[in-house]
Amino acid sequence: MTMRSEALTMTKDGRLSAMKARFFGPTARQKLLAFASLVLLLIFFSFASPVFMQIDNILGILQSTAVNGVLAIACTFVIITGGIDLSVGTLMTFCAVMAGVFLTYWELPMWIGVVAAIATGALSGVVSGTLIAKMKIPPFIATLGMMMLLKGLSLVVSGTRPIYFNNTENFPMISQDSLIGLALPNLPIPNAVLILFALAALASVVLNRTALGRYTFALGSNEEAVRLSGVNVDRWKIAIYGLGGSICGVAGLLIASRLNSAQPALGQGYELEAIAAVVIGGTSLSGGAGTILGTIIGAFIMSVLTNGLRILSVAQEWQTVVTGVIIILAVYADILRRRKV
Amino acid sequence: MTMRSEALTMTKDGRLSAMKARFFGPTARQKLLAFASLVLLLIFFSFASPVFMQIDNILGILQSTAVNGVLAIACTFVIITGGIDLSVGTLMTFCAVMAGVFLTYWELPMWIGVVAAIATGALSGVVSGTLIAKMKIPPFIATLGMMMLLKGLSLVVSGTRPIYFNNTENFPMISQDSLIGLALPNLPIPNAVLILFALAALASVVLNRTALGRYTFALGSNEEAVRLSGVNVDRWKIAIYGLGGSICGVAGLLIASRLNSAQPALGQGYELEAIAAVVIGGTSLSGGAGTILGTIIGAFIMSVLTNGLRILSVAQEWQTVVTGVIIILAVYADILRRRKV
Amino acid sequence: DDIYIPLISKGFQHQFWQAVKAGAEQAAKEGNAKISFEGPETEAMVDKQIDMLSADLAKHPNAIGFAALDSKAAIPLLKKAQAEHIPVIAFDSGVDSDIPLTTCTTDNLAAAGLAADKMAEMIGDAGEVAVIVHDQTSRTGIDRRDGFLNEMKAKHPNVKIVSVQYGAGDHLKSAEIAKAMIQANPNLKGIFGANEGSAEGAAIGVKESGKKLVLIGYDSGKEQKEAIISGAMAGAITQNPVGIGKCVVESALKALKGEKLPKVIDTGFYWYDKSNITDPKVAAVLYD
Amino acid sequence: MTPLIAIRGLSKSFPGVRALSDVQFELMAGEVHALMGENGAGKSTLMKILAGVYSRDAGEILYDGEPVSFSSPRAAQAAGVGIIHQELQLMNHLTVAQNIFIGREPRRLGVFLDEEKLNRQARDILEHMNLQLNPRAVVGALTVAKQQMVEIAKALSFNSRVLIMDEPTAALNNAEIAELFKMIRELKARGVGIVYISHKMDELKQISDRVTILRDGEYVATVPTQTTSMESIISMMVGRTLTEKPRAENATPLGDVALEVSNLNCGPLVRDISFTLRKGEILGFAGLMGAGRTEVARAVFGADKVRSGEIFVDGAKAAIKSPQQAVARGIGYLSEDRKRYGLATSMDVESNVVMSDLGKFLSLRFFLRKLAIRETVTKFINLLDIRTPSATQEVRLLSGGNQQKIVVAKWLVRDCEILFFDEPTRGIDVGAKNEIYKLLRNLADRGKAIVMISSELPEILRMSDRIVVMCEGRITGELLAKDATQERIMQLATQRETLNAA
Ligand SMILES: Nc1ncnc2c1ncn2[C@@H]1O[C@H](COP(=O)(O)OP(=O)(O)OP(=O)(O)O)[C@@H](O)[C@H]1O
Ligand SMILES: Nc1ncnc2c1ncn2[C@@H]1O[C@H](COP(=O)(O)OP(=O)(O)OP(=O)(O)O)[C@@H](O)[C@H]1O
Ligand SMILES: [Mg+2]
Ligand SMILES: [Mg+2]
Repeated sequence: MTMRSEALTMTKDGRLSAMKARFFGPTARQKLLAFASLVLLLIFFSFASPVFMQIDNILGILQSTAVNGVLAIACTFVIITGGIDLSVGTLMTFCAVMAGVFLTYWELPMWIGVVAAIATGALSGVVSGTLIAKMKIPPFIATLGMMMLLKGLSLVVSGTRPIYFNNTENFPMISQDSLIGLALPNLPIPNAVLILFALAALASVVLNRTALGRYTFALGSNEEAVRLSGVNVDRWKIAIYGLGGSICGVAGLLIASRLNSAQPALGQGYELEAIAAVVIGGTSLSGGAGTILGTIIGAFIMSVLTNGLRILSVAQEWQTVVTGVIIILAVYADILRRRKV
Repeated sequence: MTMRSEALTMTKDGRLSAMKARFFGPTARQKLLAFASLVLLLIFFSFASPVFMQIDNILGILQSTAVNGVLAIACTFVIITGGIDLSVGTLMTFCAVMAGVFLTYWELPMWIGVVAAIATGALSGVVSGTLIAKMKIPPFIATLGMMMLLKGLSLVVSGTRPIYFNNTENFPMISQDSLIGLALPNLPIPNAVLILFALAALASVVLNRTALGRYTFALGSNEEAVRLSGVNVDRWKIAIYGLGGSICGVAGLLIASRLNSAQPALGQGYELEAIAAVVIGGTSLSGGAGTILGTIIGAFIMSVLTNGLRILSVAQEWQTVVTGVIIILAVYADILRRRKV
Repeated sequence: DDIYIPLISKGFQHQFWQAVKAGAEQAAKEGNAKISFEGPETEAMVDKQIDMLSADLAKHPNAIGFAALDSKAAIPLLKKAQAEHIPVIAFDSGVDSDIPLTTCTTDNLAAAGLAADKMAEMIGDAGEVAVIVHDQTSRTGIDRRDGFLNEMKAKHPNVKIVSVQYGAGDHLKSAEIAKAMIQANPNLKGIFGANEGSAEGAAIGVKESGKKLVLIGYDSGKEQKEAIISGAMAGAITQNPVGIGKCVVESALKALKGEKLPKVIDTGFYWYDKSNITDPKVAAVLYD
Repeated sequence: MTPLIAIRGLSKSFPGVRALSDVQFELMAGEVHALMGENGAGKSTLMKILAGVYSRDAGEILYDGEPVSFSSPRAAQAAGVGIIHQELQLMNHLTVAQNIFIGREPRRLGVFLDEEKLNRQARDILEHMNLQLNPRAVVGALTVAKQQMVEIAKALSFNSRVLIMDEPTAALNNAEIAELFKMIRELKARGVGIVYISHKMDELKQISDRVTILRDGEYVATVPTQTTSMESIISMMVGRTLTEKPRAENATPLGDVALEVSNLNCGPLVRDISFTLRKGEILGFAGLMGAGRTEVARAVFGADKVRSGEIFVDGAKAAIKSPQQAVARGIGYLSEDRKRYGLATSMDVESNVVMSDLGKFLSLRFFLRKLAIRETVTKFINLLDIRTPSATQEVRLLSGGNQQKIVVAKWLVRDCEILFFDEPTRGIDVGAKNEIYKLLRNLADRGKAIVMISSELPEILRMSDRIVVMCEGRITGELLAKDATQERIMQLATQRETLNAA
């Protein structure tokens, strides 16, 4: 059983990455080296615990990566511009709460809730972007302020209690059911994971093949030069933060669907995890460089690490210590790799 | 009564700021405009609540600024170099825990505990600095990793329980007693506040009148140019992080002395508050510019705001919202001011 | 093979949870079982708790102890446990479902109600009172707050609650909140701190403000015990966390042996003050 | 005929500086109009106002006789006014093609970028300019010279009616300059009006029709180039007559060997480099762009990791692994890219000048001696005639040429025995250039050993006692000053390895 599922996972991973390599732009091959840390972790935990590579646990890891992965994708755009977004966690929550308001309080159809969550995210992103682009407030502070603002608003709007999606029967499906499982009953990969990968592919296309992506890199490289080239820098910046916000809306839907509720107090602290995933994935905090594939790998490094330490029943305080050390080492590995290449 | 204490506070403030203006370097006069936001808040809360300007409450605000103010001073150095330190909060806790280990577990004399806390901070700062300078790990990630590492270590070392300073009778004096109160019984300003101001003055001297300070600015302005000027950039950077760490050690002593215990689970979240204070005070997150006076004002803006909202019994969720908005506005005000000058 | 029972709690850094852990470890030792104990950093992190539950289920444990942050969110995983015939023992607050074989719990609402009665008694059944709670959204926070508030409203109409604020269980924040409350309400007669950090922080705040007022705490802890002995704190409610921990593991072991369990096991709560703190029955449930 | 651009009564002040006052300027279609003036005269500021980067305080700008006021570079560009900035404004992480077409990317289906077409168009432009540049090359990895080419290519690609070139040739060699001039003539023939700013006086006669001269932010005169002598233009610029002295023969005999480099290897551009440098000598390093002169200097200075080779200072073997060690051994290096490697631009003049030798200005090895610093800095401000409102002005607010002088001052303060000057006069006006020449000569006379890297052959010929010529990372020859000619140097500078083998 263990052997079979192990093999299964490996080929899946192999195929996936091959697809991604073709998909995620020309520097992808080089970036695949970022797998090294991930593979090392996987190997270590497989040897350390027979449970780790079992299909159930792998599915658990995949599921637990979804939310952080999506948030990390949102952060990737912003970080490539040389900015930062500390509000992603609480924005996710606020979007979930807004979905709850539309679906549970107002009893509207599910698709409206989905649209509302994403629109809320986009709107909040546009506000952050405007603060940054028009009012010249440093991204760190603008999004820190937004983080607090949204945290408060989530509590206000929800009346400080969770909103349950009892009226919307299909809501949990968004994240928990498995479309793949219908076709391959042995591989009930939850939809959340599909959404993560679909979003990653989409984000990769946007980043590498559209004007928005081009300006994302350009702004991070030299904003003044872009401005002097006659590009409407402010508008693009706002658009990028808006895009990031709408991706947070997707994260909000995923987490709400997974918990079948909007938990208004949740969210703070998630931003650091997302940013860590982005940087572990090789995106530079000083802007101008980064890939979605790297981010996804970074998110997996984080969740594999967390899961593995749990599986080994490492004492929780030591888990924190180890996670801190591994984050540093993973980024260091990435730095060494780039120095060599 | 209200009137009198108000007048009292105002002249005190006036004298203090006059002293500071002379003390804190040539750009100080210009920086005094940063007071604007603070004064506005003070005026608003004085009108909104008769209680706000009472001497007891003012003393309370002063006391409550101490820890965040000291952490913000630590952050100021690092931020001026263009770096960031996310570990200040948990480092403070770890230093407090180490003080507890020396004083309560090993029953050593108080001064050893004080030295131990500050040395612990310096050591941890040196580790962060080394990760950043030698291993080229971005400050955000290096200190995020350290933040987690230290959080875990605090729990490990303390055995996940508070350490009480019962053996060290004079320990609470560090923060709570009032040297000034001995001379002026009407003005029992707690020692914590004295320590804050003394540290601020010292930090200001270091920043403006020493080689370390000069390199702090220079590193933030153009690190490569400094390196090519033949300066040992790595050594200075490590020294700056070390200095920041040792200041966190002071914060650890202040909080431990105030709570008469080292609370190992506390600390996360304090870093964002400290960074917010620094930036509100006009220090640029991109490095190269900043003042200690500004940071202190920033810290007071934060604590006045928190205290005022509590005094008004504003609902907690709205407190969060308002704080977020005010942080953004305060920084915006600073930006406008600088644009005009 | 050893029997393995993971406990997923609501937190791990607070003394309360550490005491639950200690109780569970004690029972596990007696019953020759192995346990692990894990909980998210804050009681808001519902999804992290679900991840923990998921990882623990993957270990194919013999039984599971679970203190749900949000019981509805955990139901899919609990169903999975049921399908795999893993007995689930709920603790602290109940899981809204019939999957758990039993729930080791205290009635937080009633316990906080008792705190309200004591408070009213000590301030002469009239006057202003404030409440410092550790969390605005978690079950324990809500229950303790509402238990206190409802009891006052129902039984002590002359006692006015002037402020309810939240300090995240952080000693420093709670101390600042207490000071601000005292400042804003000069006639304040009492403060209720709804968990260890809130109560101990409040004690510091009260001490610094130099006022004398009735402080009632919740949970136990070295500082709190000393404050009660010294008179700085009038008294406190304690649950029996060690008992809860024991109850979880013992119930799980019983379930594995096929014994039938009652739907709820009340581990009880106690009022303790200067007068009864050394009483062996009370002392047994205190911890630090 | 209405002028394409007419500027009247233009004024502009920055805090503490009156950059322009009542300036006028006129540009006809099909004209190359040179704008001349000393460092800080206000040339760049004037052009930035025209291009919509800064707003003006007073005055008017007529474009085709219509008053205009461009609120942004975008507006100016849309109206057909393009500019090549003095300081490179490129996105280092993007490719050449992406830089050229930033903001105007060809698209498919309205959203997707057409990368093929982008690269094709870029290649066309580069080929038209006769540039050996791969459109897919990442700009950050290019040399300053090539980056400058990218800037030019970008500006040309706009098909502007007015094209402003602010020191476009500062980083180019003669062949490249010739190529650029060819382009300019083509544009001129198409009726484009070109504003040309340069400190290289010889270029004026070659390319410009008229010259407008600014001095200290004020308009001095506009004269036709052909009928005006160079001397009178210079005297209008500096307000006095300059006498350019021919190369002074080295009066003092050369001293001992100060620096010996043997078989130095470091990357592809430093291959088997050996040379000696004597006290009191100015050793010129000549070569084409990309020859590796900068890399040699950086390798000796410890800024890059050396693969192999030895360095002897004063006859003793020196292990130099970092700039710090180099400076400790008395070696200084003035980088060619002042903004990136030379200056902390957000700091004030004072801090920059004492940066490399702060130790000298400390008491108790820790506290700054502010008075001593101020004194020294004031001395150098006067010595080098640095135009700054005060010693505490932020460096980024100074004009390009004055920034360069601050880099020079920084190394003069340190008083190194061996100095590498990498393009020391880039962007410096004629008057100041003379000052720097005098200074270099002075230093040499005082026994300092100097390496001067320069792409301007006249400068090399005028200043050097001995000339080393590099090509593709190797030293291809060494000439004594008396044997050196431009032709001889160019021959060595193009002596490629492949040709050698054949
Ligand atoms: N943004 C600014 N803020 C303050 N002062 C400025 C600013 N830009 C330019 N100046 C000042 O305005 C004056 C004119 O500068 P400008 O750059 O136009 O000179 P320039 O003629 O181009 O000189 P160079 O030949 O050295 O490039 C200088 O004194 C400079 O210090
Ligand atoms: N940062 C860099 N990264 C990669 N390659 C670089 C970098 N800087 C320079 N190069 C390469 O080094 C080569 C030569 O550099 P450089 O032009 O500085 O030499 P040089 O002889 O000093 O020329 P110049 O006359 O321009 O000073 C260029 O071909 C360029 O590709
Ligand atoms: Mg200029
Ligand atoms: Mg060069």
